[in-house]
Amino acid sequence: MTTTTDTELLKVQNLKQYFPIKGGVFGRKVNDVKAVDDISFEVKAGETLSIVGESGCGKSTTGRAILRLDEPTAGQVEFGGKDLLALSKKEMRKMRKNLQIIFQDPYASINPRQTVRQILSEAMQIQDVLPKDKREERIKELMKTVGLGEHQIDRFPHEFSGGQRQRIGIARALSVDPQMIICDESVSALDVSIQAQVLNLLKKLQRELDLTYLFISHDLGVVRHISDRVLVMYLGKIVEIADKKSLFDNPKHPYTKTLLSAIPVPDPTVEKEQIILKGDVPSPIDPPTGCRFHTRCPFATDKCIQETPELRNNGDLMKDGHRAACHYIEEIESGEMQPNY
Amino acid sequence: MFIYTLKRLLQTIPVLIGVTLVVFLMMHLIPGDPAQIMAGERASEEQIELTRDRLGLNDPLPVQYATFVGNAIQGDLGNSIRNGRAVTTEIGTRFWVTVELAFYSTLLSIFMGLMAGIISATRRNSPVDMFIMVFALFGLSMPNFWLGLMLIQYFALNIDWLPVSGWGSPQALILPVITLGTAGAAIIARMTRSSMLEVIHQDYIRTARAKGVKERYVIYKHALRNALIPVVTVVGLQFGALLGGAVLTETVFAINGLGRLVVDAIGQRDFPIVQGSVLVLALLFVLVNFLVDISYRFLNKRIELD
Amino acid sequence: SEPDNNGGGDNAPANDNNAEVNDGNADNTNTNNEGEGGEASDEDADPSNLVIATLSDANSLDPHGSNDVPSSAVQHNIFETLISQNEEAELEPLLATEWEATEDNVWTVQLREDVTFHDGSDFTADDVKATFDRVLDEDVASERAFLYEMVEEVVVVDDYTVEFHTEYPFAPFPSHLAHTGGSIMSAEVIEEDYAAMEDGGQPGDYLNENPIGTSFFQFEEWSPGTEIVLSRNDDYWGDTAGVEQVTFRVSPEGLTRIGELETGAADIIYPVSPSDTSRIEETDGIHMYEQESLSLAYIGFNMQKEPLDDQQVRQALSMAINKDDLIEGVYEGAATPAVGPIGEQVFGFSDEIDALDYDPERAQELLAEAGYEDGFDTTIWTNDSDERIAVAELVQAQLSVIGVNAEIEVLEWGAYLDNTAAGEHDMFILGWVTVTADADYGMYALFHSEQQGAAGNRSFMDNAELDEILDEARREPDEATREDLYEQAMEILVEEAPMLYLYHTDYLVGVRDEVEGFWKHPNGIYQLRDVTIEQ
Amino acid sequence: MDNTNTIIKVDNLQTSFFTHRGEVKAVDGVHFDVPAGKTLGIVGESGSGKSITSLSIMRLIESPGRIKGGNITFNGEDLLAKTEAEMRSIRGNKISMIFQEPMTSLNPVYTIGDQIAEAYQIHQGLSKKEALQKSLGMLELVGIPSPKARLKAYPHELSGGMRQRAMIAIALACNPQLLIADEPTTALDVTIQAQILRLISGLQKELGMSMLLITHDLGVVAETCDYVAVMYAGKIVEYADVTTLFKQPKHPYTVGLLKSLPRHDIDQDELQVIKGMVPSPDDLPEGCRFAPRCPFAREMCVNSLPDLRDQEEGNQVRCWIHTDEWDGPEVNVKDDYDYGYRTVEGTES
Amino acid sequence: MSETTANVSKEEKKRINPQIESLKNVWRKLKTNYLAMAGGILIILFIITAIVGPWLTTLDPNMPNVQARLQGPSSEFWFGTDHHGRDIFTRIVHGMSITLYIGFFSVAIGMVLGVVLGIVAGYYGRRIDAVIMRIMDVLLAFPGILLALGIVAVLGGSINNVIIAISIFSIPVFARIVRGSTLSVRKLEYVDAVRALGASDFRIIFLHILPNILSPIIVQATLHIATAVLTATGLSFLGLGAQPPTPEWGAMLASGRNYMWDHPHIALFPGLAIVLVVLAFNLFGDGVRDTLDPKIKS
Ligand SMILES: Nc1ncnc2c1ncn2[C@@H]1O[C@H](COP(=O)(O)OP(=O)(O)OP(=O)(O)O)[C@@H](O)[C@H]1O
Ligand SMILES: Nc1ncnc2c1ncn2[C@@H]1O[C@H](COP(=O)(O)OP(=O)(O)OP(=O)(O)O)[C@@H](O)[C@H]1O
Ligand SMILES: [Mg+2]
Ligand SMILES: [Mg+2]
Ligand code: NI
Repeated sequence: MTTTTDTELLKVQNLKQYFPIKGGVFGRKVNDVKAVDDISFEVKAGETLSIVGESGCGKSTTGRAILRLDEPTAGQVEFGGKDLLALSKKEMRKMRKNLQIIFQDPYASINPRQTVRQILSEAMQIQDVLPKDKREERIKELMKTVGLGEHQIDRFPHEFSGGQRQRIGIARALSVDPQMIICDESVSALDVSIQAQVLNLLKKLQRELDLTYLFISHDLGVVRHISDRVLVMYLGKIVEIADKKSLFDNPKHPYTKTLLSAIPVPDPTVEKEQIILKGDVPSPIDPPTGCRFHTRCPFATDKCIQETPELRNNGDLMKDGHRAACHYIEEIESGEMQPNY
Repeated sequence: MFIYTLKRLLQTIPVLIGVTLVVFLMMHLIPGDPAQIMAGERASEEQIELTRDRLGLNDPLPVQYATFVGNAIQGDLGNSIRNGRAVTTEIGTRFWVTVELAFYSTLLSIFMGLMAGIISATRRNSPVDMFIMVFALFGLSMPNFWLGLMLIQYFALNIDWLPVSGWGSPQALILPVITLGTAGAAIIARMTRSSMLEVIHQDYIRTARAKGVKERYVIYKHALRNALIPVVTVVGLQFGALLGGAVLTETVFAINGLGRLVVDAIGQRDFPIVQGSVLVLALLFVLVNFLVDISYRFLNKRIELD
Repeated sequence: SEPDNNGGGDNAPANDNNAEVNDGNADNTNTNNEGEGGEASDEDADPSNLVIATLSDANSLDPHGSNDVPSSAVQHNIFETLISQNEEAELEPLLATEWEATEDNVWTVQLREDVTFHDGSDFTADDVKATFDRVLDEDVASERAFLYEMVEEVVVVDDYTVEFHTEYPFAPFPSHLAHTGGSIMSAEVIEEDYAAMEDGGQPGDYLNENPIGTSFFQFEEWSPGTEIVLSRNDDYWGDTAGVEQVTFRVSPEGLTRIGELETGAADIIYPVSPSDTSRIEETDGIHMYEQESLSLAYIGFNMQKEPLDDQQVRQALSMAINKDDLIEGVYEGAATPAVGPIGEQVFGFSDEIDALDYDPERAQELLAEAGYEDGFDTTIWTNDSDERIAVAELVQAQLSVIGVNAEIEVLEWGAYLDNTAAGEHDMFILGWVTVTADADYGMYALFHSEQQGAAGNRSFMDNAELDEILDEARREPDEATREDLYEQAMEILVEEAPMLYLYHTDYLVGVRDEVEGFWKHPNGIYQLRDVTIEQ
Repeated sequence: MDNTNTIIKVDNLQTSFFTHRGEVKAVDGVHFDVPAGKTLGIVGESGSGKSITSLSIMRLIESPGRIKGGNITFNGEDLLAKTEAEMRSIRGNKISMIFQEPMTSLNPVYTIGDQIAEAYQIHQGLSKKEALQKSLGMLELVGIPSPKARLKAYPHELSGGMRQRAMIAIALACNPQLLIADEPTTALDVTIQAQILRLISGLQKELGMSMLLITHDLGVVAETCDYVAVMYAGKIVEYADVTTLFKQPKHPYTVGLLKSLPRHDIDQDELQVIKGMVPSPDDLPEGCRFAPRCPFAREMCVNSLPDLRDQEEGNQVRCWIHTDEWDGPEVNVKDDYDYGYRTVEGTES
Repeated sequence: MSETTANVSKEEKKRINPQIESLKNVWRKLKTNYLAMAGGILIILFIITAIVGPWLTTLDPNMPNVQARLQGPSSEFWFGTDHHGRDIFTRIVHGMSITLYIGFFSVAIGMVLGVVLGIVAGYYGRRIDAVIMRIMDVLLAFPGILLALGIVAVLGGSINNVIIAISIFSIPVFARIVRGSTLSVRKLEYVDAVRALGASDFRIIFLHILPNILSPIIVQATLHIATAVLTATGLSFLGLGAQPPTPEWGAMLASGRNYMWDHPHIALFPGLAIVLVVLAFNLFGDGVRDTLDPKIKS
């Protein structure tokens, strides 16, 4: 278990990220992709918060907005008490030392024309960590930490396997001694055997360096393994947030339930009840009104079409800190409402 | 689509202003006095002064430019200094001649370039591929006048199939079009080749093969249309370049086109002709690039224009 | 017959550029051309239509609206002048029957009475007056006004008699009347043109579309940049033209014109590059027509710049050049070495003058005397004419023998004229055509101190004695005295060497064998009246 | 395993790529059958040769690759002996394939309708109009909403799930006897994946097809397949019916694979990992290819390659442990995996 | 003992300069590409010829010889003589350096500027992109001859100025290509990754984007050399560029124009020389591109 303290390291409030769709005569904005639409959550120092949800629901966008890789449309991002969005470009560059990211694709996220040494020393040079003469030492140390051999230090990315590349990405993120790392689908592209290696490594690093992770994934197996708390997104909104156990054992939002049931179980003898959704994910350009899940939800009513549900906690049914955005948590729980497939 | 067209048209305005402004300044910057040229060399100072006045060359530059733009908007591009004819008349027929020449040449470049590029790509690293690519480099390095004169010598004089020069009849078109189109064909061949090589390894080509599609259709139906997309950009640029590059071809084949007009006019410091032609050429250039963008969309519906 | 200030050598601006470039067009001998002369086909030859393929289009059909050869060549076939020149450059009557200087300042001209314009109106003294009033009108700003600047008034004595009152006695006046600039237009047309000007048009707007003259051809159609078509004037007062139609077609590339001649797409081509003459001669069915010209090719010295301000240096440079080599190397021998600024057909030429002949040793001595025994560095300017570049290269090589290091600089035509007029050059290569075939035209503009700069005197010659002689010679009515004066002038000019007189080129015209009766005047104008095409 | 009613039989298939650095044995002696009407899953890590195997069956290996040896018998006919024209009439007709990437496997410049119709036009000689009509039916069958409108849609106008369904429609257009699905759902969300898998299974039953399902997701295998072949470095290491494979895996690699899966249904503190990495196909170990990573590996594993040997119920495994020659202590691979001992130093690099 | 130190220092060197290592890698890959090597060897031969060639030829490249005009190829004049009787072979050898100089530098300068503008436009997008690309449009739509005249007027007509003129023509071509590539590369995750590390825009553009879009740049650059040499010729009549009698190949080619039919060798040999240079650069450029491409593993 990782130690969890109660200090909030990252606090996201009312974060919105709209991507303009240009059009019209003067390139005016005609519409928005509402990729992230008003979400709030916080991450405590030393914990792992996972964000799950279908492709395109805004997970990466949330991560990128926090890092200001895209400038968010609205909202606040406080990191270690500082409002990141208020920082100048230059201050932000400094700040990045504390907040790192590991990307999904180990092939696309490393410049194919740099050797490991160049990658790591560049990172340290940018943030000016350590005096120059100490960096060499540090690079070797980092290589060891992520499980790469010293002899590989002058190799190019294409000379590594996917898993090893992902380790380079991790080493790069670690090279500047960050407090927090955003892992955007950092293991999704890896083979199972390699994935296990990387997940173990991430956990070990967290223990040793007291790191905080914001872990973005759509693989619930992985998420269950690594997280302390889990946040479920659907179409730019948070639909449920809870500690890991509550979420997996006691999901409250219909979408979360579907998601959990859809994961194939590597055991042919288990006959599980799969909830198959109708339809595809709607477009974030014109998201459905009210509850955004209503177009696919087997429980949807007119109320769902009209009213946007708030994230709420029903103390009777849910543990502290477990909140879900559904009008009918109670009704579904009690069986009063039946799914309508 | 309509909005997009409108937007593109509006975008041309800064380009047109930029082009005319630069041309305007350049013409005034370089040595050579149109009044002197018009009044004749033996003219007296007063006479030149008078001419300058009449041509409005004594006005401050901004006023002259504003006058030019103001008239241009009303479709009046002024009169040639050299022969006093309206610039619009002077440009008129010549413009279409050059456009026609450039158009057919572009067609030819596209046709030859595509064929060569496809053959090269499908037989990558074979002797045929090498031959075509070396041949393309020849095409690229061959000056227009060289090729043009050689063609005349052979086709018009030695075997007497085609007329030496002129414009209008389909036969007269052949040699100039080949002359002008060759370099473009070479570039397009190279572009097509690399573009095809990229496309040919795409997943959807494999899909087509897995469907049992004949190889010929795989290449021409599935691969080519995708490979065309980057080629189209080059075609657009090429067409623009042809408009400007037609001078030598027009000279060799005694074709009375805009290219020759502009170059002559620059030599004679015929400001109105130069400004007018450049304006028209710039307009055409922008139009062609607009068409290129449209054809992108036609080729690949995925590309959103806005 | 028409004089004109020609592109060939004259540094007249604008269009001349083109004319210029090709006039000398190239260089080249066909020494090792293995007589692979083919046969010219004549499939396209139409006996009623004479096609002349030329380098450039006319600028204007208004005889007052331009001053270039391509324009004159066409104008000459539509309009007639009062006086004409024959093949030997002698003056002959045309619209005038007689002319004489009735007073010091008055030339009286008798007109032909049976002449009508193409529009049917009669030709009278009023038309003559209207024509000359117009060319001198400042509003019209004719490029040819300089030809008649000495005319103060044109007086109509009766329907067929006019008097030209000049500011000072001007002896060469009849030869100026023979210039195409003196083409007679109908007074009505001139009036129409003025009317068009009133309406905001340019001078010549109307005239260009309605060039109505009296000559043996009349205007049919002009597609600018492509061709001008004239048709036979069947009501001509004299012998009518031999062909029904003549087309002046623009064909800017030399080799293409030859192709057109070979295939019969053209009957006459001009100019022909010297390098191609042998090809034409070896091909059956076509031949060369060569005609000495009134042109001069020269290398001007900037007499205001060191060391070219030193007469000995200029003489040295002149003597360092082997003109025969130049003519052979650049012109395939189709030119005559020049002694002074004018050739032997020009009135005022004297063969008594000793030329500065090729003598590199003497040249070296002269340089040493002038204090440049080690030579010096200088530049030779030229515009982009193959011929002139070739000249520059050869001259550069020959100068290097006497230790003079000349860098060649090619300038664009407009800039070239501007910069040479401003005197920024050291040496420059240019040409001049004495279109009137009178020494006055050939010397006054080039060497009179008042003509410095753009007017023609680009070597900035400033010699009081010469000025006086030239001034006197143009007023002197007596021909013999004039000849004496010009001999003196030439002596000074050779001695002073303001320029290195290179050579007088021949016109090189390619003609199909079917064409008969064609000749070209030394001033560069095609004579087409008697041309017929055999079938 | 030699079922009489096998639809396709792959025997000792060898496919190599001849690069300028030498031969890359991507598939090296693969052997399996697909029983008629059943689904065979092929699992294995990335690069183990799954796709190349399936492309070899389709005879779609491109230069510099070449099928070096072996037999592929489809319905009793030797596919490798067929001419290219004969193969074309089989492809998309009797054997169809669904590819991994729905995003890139559809031609972006043609409509979905055109692309489905093409299969009908080629194999059934239908006119464009008839073909489109049939395509419409196909789109309905794969459950695309408002199929009529989608017929005229371009691939980019569809979501990933719809695109994959379109791919399936193309593959199923001519009622193939064998469907090869190469990672048909890897690029999709779990919810969409569930939809697609259910769809394929349903259609398989309905149309009576056999299927070769390639994936590296063991969960998918467990839910859809009847038989499973596990590939490792170009070779099949284990072949078994699905229940046996998950209950009683015999090959250490299969076990390692199963153990390294993070489970969403239970908590694990640390995942089991297979040490080291998949050997590069151009530099394969001499002996058992898994030896360098195998916790049980002994001298003999490093030195010589075991055969694929029959086990009970037609299952097969390629491991010395399950042979009489095994010279080590007796091991129960599944249970002892964690405590595996290593007699040979692994070459981790 | 000494052996170990030697080893260490070797290792040390490797560490200190990984770039050299990577260059060596490039070289190793390049060596196996025969066509590229052929191109490279040709280029080296050209350069050697440009340097020592003039010392080896016996004839004067510029001295006219009226007696020897217009001769065809022979044992005395390998490539024949031109209209001044100058030996064409000698002139080609002497002109090698100037032609290479013009071709290389005009492309290099145009490429550098075009690449910078293109990357900046593609990377920053929006306004900056619009402004830069509209300026490029202006340049493309603008008659080159006028620009050349302007340059002569302002700067004079030296060889370096013709290089400037051609460079300016080349800018929009490169800018367009580079912009397109930049747009696609800028979206890649590794760009975001270095940005997330706090890298400045400058570093991202030049250290991370540029190396990954070299391929189209190289192709365009090698093709463009031909255009540059021919353009230089086209401008020489404006007084821009090598002045006669400099044996610049393009000028030699152009001077053969009047003799095309009867003495084609005058234009032919300089033309072939240009083709050969272009060919060499293309072969070499293609090889370098393949070598630098991480997708093509050695
Ligand atoms: N730069 C952008 N411009 C316009 N739309 C964007 C942009 N970036 C993302 N989007 C849109 O925002 C939405 C959310 O994208 P995001 O990448 O955050 O999804 P995700 O949850 O990370 O999905 P995945 O699991 O596929 O990574 C998508 O609909 C996407 O199309
Ligand atoms: N064109 C090629 N040239 C050289 N080697 C190749 C080529 N194509 C594939 N290979 C090699 O063949 C091996 C097998 O590839 P294959 O695509 O079958 O793997 P896979 O099991 O399908 O992997 P994945 O799960 O990633 O799809 C790989 O190691 C690959 O390196
Ligand atoms: Mg994402
Ligand atoms: Mg695969
Ligand atoms: Ni824990």
